[in-house]
Amino acid sequence: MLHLILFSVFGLVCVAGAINLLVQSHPINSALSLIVVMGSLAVEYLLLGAEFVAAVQVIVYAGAIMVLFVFVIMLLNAGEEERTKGSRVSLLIGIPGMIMGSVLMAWVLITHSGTHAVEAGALPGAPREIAQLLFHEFLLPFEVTSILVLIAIMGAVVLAARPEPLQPEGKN
Amino acid sequence: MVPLSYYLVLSGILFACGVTGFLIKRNIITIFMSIELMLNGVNLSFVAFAAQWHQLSGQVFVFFVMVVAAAEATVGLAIIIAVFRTRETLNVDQVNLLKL
Amino acid sequence: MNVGPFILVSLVKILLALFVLLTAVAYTVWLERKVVGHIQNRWGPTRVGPFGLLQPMADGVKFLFKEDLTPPHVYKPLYIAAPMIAVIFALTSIAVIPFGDWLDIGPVSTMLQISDVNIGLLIVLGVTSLGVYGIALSGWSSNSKYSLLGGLRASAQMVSYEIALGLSLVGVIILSGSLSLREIVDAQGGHFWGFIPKWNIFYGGQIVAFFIYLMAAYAETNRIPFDLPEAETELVAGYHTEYSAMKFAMFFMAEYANMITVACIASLLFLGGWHGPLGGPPWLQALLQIFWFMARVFVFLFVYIWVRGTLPRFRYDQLMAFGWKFLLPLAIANLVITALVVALRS
Amino acid sequence: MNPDLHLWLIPLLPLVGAAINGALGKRFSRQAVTGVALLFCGAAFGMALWVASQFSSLSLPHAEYLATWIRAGSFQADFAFYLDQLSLVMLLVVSGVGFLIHIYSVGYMWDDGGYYRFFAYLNLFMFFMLTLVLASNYLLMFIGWEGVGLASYLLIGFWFTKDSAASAGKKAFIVNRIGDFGFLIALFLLIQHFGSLDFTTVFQKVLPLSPETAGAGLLTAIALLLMVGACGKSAQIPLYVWLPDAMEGPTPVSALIHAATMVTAGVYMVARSHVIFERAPSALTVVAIIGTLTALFAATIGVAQTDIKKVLAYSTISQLGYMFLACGVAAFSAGIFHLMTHAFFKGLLFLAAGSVIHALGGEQDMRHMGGLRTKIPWTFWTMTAGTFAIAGIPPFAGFFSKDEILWRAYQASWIYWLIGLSTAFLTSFYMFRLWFMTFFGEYRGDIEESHGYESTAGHSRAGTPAPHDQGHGGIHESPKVMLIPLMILAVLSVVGGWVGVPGSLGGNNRFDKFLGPVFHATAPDVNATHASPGELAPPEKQTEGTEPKTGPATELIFTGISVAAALTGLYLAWLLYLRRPQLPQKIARSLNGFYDMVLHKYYVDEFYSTIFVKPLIDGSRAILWHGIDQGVIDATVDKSAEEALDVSDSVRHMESGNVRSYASWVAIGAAAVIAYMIWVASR
Repeated sequence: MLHLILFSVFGLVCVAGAINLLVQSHPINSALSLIVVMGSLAVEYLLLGAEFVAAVQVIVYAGAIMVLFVFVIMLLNAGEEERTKGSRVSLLIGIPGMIMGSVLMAWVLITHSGTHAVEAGALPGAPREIAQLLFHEFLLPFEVTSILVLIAIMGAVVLAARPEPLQPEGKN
Repeated sequence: MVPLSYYLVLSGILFACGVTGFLIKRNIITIFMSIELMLNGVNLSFVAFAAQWHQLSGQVFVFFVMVVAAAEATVGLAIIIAVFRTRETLNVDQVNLLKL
Repeated sequence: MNVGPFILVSLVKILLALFVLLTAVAYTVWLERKVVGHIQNRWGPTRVGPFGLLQPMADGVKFLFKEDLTPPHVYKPLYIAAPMIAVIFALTSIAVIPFGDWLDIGPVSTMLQISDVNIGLLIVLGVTSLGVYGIALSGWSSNSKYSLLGGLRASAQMVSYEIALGLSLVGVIILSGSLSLREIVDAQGGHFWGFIPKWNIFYGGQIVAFFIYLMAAYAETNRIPFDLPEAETELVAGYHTEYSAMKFAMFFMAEYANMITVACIASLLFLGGWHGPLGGPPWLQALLQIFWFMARVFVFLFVYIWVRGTLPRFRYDQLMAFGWKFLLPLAIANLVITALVVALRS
Repeated sequence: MNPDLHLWLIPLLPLVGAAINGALGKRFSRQAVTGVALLFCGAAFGMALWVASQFSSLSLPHAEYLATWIRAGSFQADFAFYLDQLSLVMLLVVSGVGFLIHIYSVGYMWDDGGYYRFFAYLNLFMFFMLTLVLASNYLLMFIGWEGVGLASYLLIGFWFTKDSAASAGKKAFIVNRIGDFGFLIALFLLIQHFGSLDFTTVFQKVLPLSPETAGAGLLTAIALLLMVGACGKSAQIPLYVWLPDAMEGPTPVSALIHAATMVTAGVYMVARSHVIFERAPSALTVVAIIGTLTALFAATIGVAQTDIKKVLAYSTISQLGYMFLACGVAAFSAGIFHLMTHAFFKGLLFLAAGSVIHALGGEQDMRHMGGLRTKIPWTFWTMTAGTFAIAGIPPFAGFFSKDEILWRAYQASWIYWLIGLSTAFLTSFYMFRLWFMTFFGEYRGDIEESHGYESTAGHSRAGTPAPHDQGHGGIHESPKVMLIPLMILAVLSVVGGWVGVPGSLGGNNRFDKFLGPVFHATAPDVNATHASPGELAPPEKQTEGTEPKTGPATELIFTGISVAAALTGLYLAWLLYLRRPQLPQKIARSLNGFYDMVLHKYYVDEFYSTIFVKPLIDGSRAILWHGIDQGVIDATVDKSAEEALDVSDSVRHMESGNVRSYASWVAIGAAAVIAYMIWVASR
């Protein structure tokens, strides 16, 4: 019961944040609402017992990635987004496609995932077990992703490094 | 006791919101956030399934998703900065050329 | 233990901890002014009460009754939200910090900790990492170049040093094999060869990790020598330039609360938590534990202030270079070595 | 069981040399290049000698397995090497003569710009040739076969800036392709019918078969096809045309590849597969006929040539004809014997000719030579030895081998013998003609014009100084490094034949005995071989030196006749080109039609170009190029390209460059995929 209540409360927070992300016109508000989404997702993870995932969700997503976003927004001083009608396609095809896809998915999930219920803390993802898994069975993917991150760092440095000479107007 | 489908539906909603954001937002940064939103939705479904099948590997996978998301955000934001330097706009509708 | 008393006890503990923390914050400010004053061969606050002991109260009152003006052209919602975010996250992390072992009062036996989460350390890290938003948003929302620069500096600095901070803690985690602060402290009980206390700092080269943590912590809390976000000489007052009255006070509180949190973590992880020499009856034991713990935190805070009184400020590029090119590699090396030591010992 | 001889090292060493020189030679000094080339080639030669020293203690044939190369079903081809008397002889000849010519080339090519390139190619050739010789199955042999073709192509076209050289290289390559085609088909037949290409296996399966006396069968077909390949490689009618042009290459190359070793590969191959040939009498007859015809034909052409190298080239062809004649009459050992001696004296002749050209600063036309006897004595004496050897004057090497062949030919059929004899006469005639024109009489050339003639030697390549620019100081003897190989080869071409003194001359044909186990052991049994020429050389009789129809006396008579023919040639040459130099012109005028024909090599090249080349080119241009290529292929390609253009022109609006529209396409696509998956699942 408590589980259901908590789930629905934070689920609603989640959805609210997600929708707020869409309706807000200022990127910083979107960012903050996304942070809210992530925080409440962390709680959902806790409800599912994945405490370590929850912690990492907060530290990595909310604490690092989103900080990066906010930082960039501040750096570029991004303002209100102007309402240009760039692509009709996205409205004529994308939205229906998205709706159709999500409806189908929902239908499948609801019909095929059964009424199987998960109780609170169903699977305690204690750091120790996670580590066991991560460093034994998933060692290779782990190393590969570490290399990926390394490359990403270098790529970011290369991309963000100010090109010399600095071109005054990109429009030419 | 919450049915698994609830979690799945929640993750589906988040994912759909992400897609919609990608489709309707003009600001590159916001679009990026929508991508993160989709990833989060997927993560939730992973964890939920892990809880259902008692398979920790589902949770482990979430870490990989997070790492990839982090890398993607790093590079993506760097690209955004580069784009902003040359285009001086963050509006994707005005950024429709690979080369100026 | 059924729910009713549990909630009751928890509430009591929360209120107590909050009270203690806030007073501690207030008196850390006082302490700082005093100590820095003496370092600079002044008296510091002396007028309000004996040794200016009531100075914090006076300050609080002043902050409360001062006019709370918001400058024009600020982005209002965030301008208001920012200080709250800062202080909330600063105060939250106390929730998982244990002050001592179990305490038995009549029927109820409770642990001296608001809640023992077995990923407590991660929670602390996460919450402190969220603390960045307060500063960043305040800097951005107050729509002033000094604030913006301060906010940018702060967020960049905190994100960078968070890495070194986290890595320096991993060594300890490896040694004690747990993320629960309580277990980490328990692992530090006892002595080497009878007389050296079994603190992590004396253990497998963790002294290096300790110093890494020290410096990273200073940077995390924007303290001298890393206080560039609020460098008076360059940025007036950095991110809280445009703030006044209670909002300013919130930032102030947030900063000192963060300092205390960091000090707690340091003493829990490196300095053996509440373990101390003296023995006695259980109730005395519990109090002694709190005492030892407080003592450590106090020493740490004193060092904080001492450093502030002595060291000059870094230049920003030096700060970044120090964080990325020195602390981070050092932390990684320490991590590797610790892992090797543990692996070899087992 | 035999000790492991590491035969694989022998071919590999030159390859290493080639690799080093080819890759790094550009940076090396000439000394370094020389060092590398000689070291590795010499090492191979030394190894060969060592193998020869071990040889007596081996149980033959000695096969060494290195690695599996191809395994497809039951068929298997290995990197394996095969050593028996035959391959030992070839091995020694190839590596020895090759090594000598390497040394010679150091002097000859010293001033050439492509010095390192030359030696890289030369070493490469050695590698392939040794592979060919040592191969233990037809496939590996074929690798060597093709490889030497490649090396010869590279070396003929060595001065590729000169058009004639380049085209000569191409010609050699293409003509060889025709031969290789036959060879390949033969290999396919072998695989199809014997399921293997391994010598031992194939021969084991062939041995029990009785000769196809009545009509032609599988073996005949295989043998003929093999012969086609041999014709290509060894320049026999009708595929000999490439060899004369191959003289465009540097003289050492002509000596090594187009006289001593490569062109004899065909003979070796025929001899190697003698088991098959012996059981295909009709094929043997064909071989013999081709051999004789080629011998005579080339000799007649050689008479009229004035380019010293061309003369030698044609003489090479005719000598090869001799070898095939020998093989054709199943006297394989005699063929190999002649192969060996020929390697000695023809290599010598070419090198000496090179020395002459060198001395004259690039002059190749004999009409501008003469009286060089005193000016370049060493060259003269060595050349003399070579000339006498090839002319078949006893006791020089050529005499024994040639005599052996003639004698055996006579036993097969007197026609072979007659033609062979006349060929011998012609041979000695044109060789002595060359000899007299070059070294006797008074000097007709003018060394100061030598620059003008360099072009004829093909040494006026861009920038690279010609070796004979030393010749500016007037006619001069070649350096030691060129003379020493000459001397060694001279000695060899004097004594080389003594290993095979026939019984009639008091010797007992040791060479034949040595090769005995290879050839006679496998000859088909007597009762099954009536019409087969093979029966005329049953081993036991052979070794006694006694013959069925005839005794030593008759053999002696024939020997005398052939010697007489040789001497006649000598006399005639002396008469025409030393005593009365004006006579030749008269004779030429008196039968000018024939003379012109001979002079123009019977117009064979022209004939080929009209019959094969031109139609081929026209057909290709008209049908293949304009018709098929442009009409069909290009048309389809262009049309499809245009179609693609139209389609994409209509579709390209999808690629608006707007990220969000892309995203929407992705979304709809994802929806479609999900729908499909659901449909599949719910089916």
